[in-house]
Amino acid sequence: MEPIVETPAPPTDLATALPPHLPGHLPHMPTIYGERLAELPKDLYIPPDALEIILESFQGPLDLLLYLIRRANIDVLDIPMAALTKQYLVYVEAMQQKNLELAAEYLLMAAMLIEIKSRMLLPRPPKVQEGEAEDPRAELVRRLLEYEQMKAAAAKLDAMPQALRDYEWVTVWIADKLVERQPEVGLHDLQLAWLQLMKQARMMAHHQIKREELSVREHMSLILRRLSGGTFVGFDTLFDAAAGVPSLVVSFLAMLELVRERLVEITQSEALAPIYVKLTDANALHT
Amino acid sequence: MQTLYTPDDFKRVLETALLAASEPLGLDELKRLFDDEFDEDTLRALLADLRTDWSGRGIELAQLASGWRFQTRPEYQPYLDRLKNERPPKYSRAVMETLAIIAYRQPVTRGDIEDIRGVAVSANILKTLESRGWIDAVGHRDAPGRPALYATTKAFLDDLSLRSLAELPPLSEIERIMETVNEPKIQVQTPVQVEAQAEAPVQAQEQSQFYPNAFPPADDQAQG
Amino acid sequence: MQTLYTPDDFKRVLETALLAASEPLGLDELKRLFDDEFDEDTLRALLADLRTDWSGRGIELAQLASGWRFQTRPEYQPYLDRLKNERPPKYSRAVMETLAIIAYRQPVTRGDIEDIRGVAVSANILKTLESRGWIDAVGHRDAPGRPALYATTKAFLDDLSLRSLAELPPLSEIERIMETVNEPKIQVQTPVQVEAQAEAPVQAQEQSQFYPNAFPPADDQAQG
Repeated sequence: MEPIVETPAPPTDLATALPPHLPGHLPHMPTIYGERLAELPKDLYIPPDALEIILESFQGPLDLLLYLIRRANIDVLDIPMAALTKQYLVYVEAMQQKNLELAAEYLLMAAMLIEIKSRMLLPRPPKVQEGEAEDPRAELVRRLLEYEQMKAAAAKLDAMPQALRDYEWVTVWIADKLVERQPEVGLHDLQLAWLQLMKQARMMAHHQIKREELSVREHMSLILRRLSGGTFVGFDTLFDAAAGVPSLVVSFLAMLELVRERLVEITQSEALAPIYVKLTDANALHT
Repeated sequence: MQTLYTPDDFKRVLETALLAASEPLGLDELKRLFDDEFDEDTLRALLADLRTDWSGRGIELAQLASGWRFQTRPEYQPYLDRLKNERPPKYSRAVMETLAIIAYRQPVTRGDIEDIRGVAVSANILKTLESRGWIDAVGHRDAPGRPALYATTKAFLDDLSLRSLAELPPLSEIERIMETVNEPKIQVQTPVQVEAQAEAPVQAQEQSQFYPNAFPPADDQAQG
Repeated sequence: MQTLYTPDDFKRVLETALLAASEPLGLDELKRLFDDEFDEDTLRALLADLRTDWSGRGIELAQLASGWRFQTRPEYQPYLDRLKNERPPKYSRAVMETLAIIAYRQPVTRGDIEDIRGVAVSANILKTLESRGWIDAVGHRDAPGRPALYATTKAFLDDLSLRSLAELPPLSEIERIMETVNEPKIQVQTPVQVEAQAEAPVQAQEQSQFYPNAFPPADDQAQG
């Protein structure tokens, strides 16, 4: 068992050392076998107001133990169980005396510490497989180290820039969210639509239509548009000589087609007089 | 904390605050940004300067009734639309087939379209295409009921980046595609009437009465 | 619609979309912005270029777990805070420790967290982290009661400006401490995730000043 040297600390020392976020420097610590050891005085002076704050700042028994260990600068891998247990119980008793709501975990830990301490007093039974004694403190140390690791990780996470706390997202107003989106149609879509029609109609397929004919029909639409006023339009004004001969021919074919489909009528008062074109009466009435 | 010395530094803070804000920021708030070190005139000058800095970008600094805010320029909306998760709207098959028929066979009446499609064409379909500005009535056929003749418009050509209808894919090419697509190869009969239909739409109106069930009418409901 | 010719034009569209986006944009979405005209390398080059353009401003282009996003630089936060009426959430140590355990040991059950912390974990702690969108239940352990297994989300990485869990600050190395001591030999389990952290950058030096309530920096003492 480790030798324990009890050093009464001045009452003020505890008060200053208690805030858990301060590194635990205890002055006048004796050094035993090259290691500094420390223990709290038995007659603890705990400022009544401070206690609650201090105890509440511990996240649990592991946190309290770590604080005691680090504060006394004890090697966590070689914990003097008697001293630690004593100090721990002082805190727990203080909590109970102050009628603080003590989490069950604190009492469970107290029992565990006492149990380890008593096992330390017994000769260690050799382990069968390894032939090496198992330290009764092993599990406690593992838990302390793992918790300490996670505590440090939590501090590191908290130190990282965090959205909304340390920086903000940029989301610029989109000016016209309300514009209705129109379907996009490409040539391919038209082709596809026609393909569908053809598939449907394959029993009567073969809509072989020449490219020229399409132009003829386009010109039919153009001429109808020009005549949409309902009045007579000069025949020659419907042809654009500058467009070239092929265009003229197509326009002429379109005109013939319109006449054939009785969409327009062509009039000439006498031979060699100007030729006029207008929509057929029925047509014009409704445009 | 960034320390501020020059007017550029102040503009930087203004810019950052305005870009991060979710609401327009009024002059009072902008003043608070600098612990009320500046008067409104100075702030206005900085804001005007900032607005100039952003000219020619996809975002502009706009002054609204409730304050200043950055907002996207409408010219960039089409790009932003591409990011929207919702699937782009699509015209139903009925609309597309009607459009194809009008494009290739114009000028055509509703009856012509119905003949080719084999099903009734609802007024909605034509209205959809008319309100898009892609088709309009260019006249009326001298036939019973004087049906309107539909043709495609210049806007249609523009929206499809065509200079003229002649640039539409030739139907022969489409047929070739169909032949390669259809496997096994389908023997296609060539009824004489069809040619007549293409050439003489007037007669086609009666034609449909002869084979009203020639086309599966289910398509419209299924796709529309 | 703005027509695009030069790389600057493309950058302008990228910038506009990224500034207006309410979520980080992934490469797939950015590709869609240009109708998939660009491959990922081209986009990455444009993004890197854009990031350089914004260096020295109050806003930076950050690459996060779920994509790219503009965010304000922390140096400017004190100014932005002046506009805020309420303080941003500050999480308690209990919440941060729970988060750390989930982040580094995921997937874990509430029982696992309680084992490590040595105290009961209140439902509120998990609810706080869930409602922030930082953790969620990814499954259930095949054990009595089928407890939920918690893991961190992409939003957690995004909110901490991380691209992946491998970028989390490395854990203090407890196994190194173990090696220095021969007696007594203590078996400490080394979690699998620790391997990933070896590559991650070390950036925890200023830790103590950001975390005033931290206990004495235990790592230093333990190793020094």
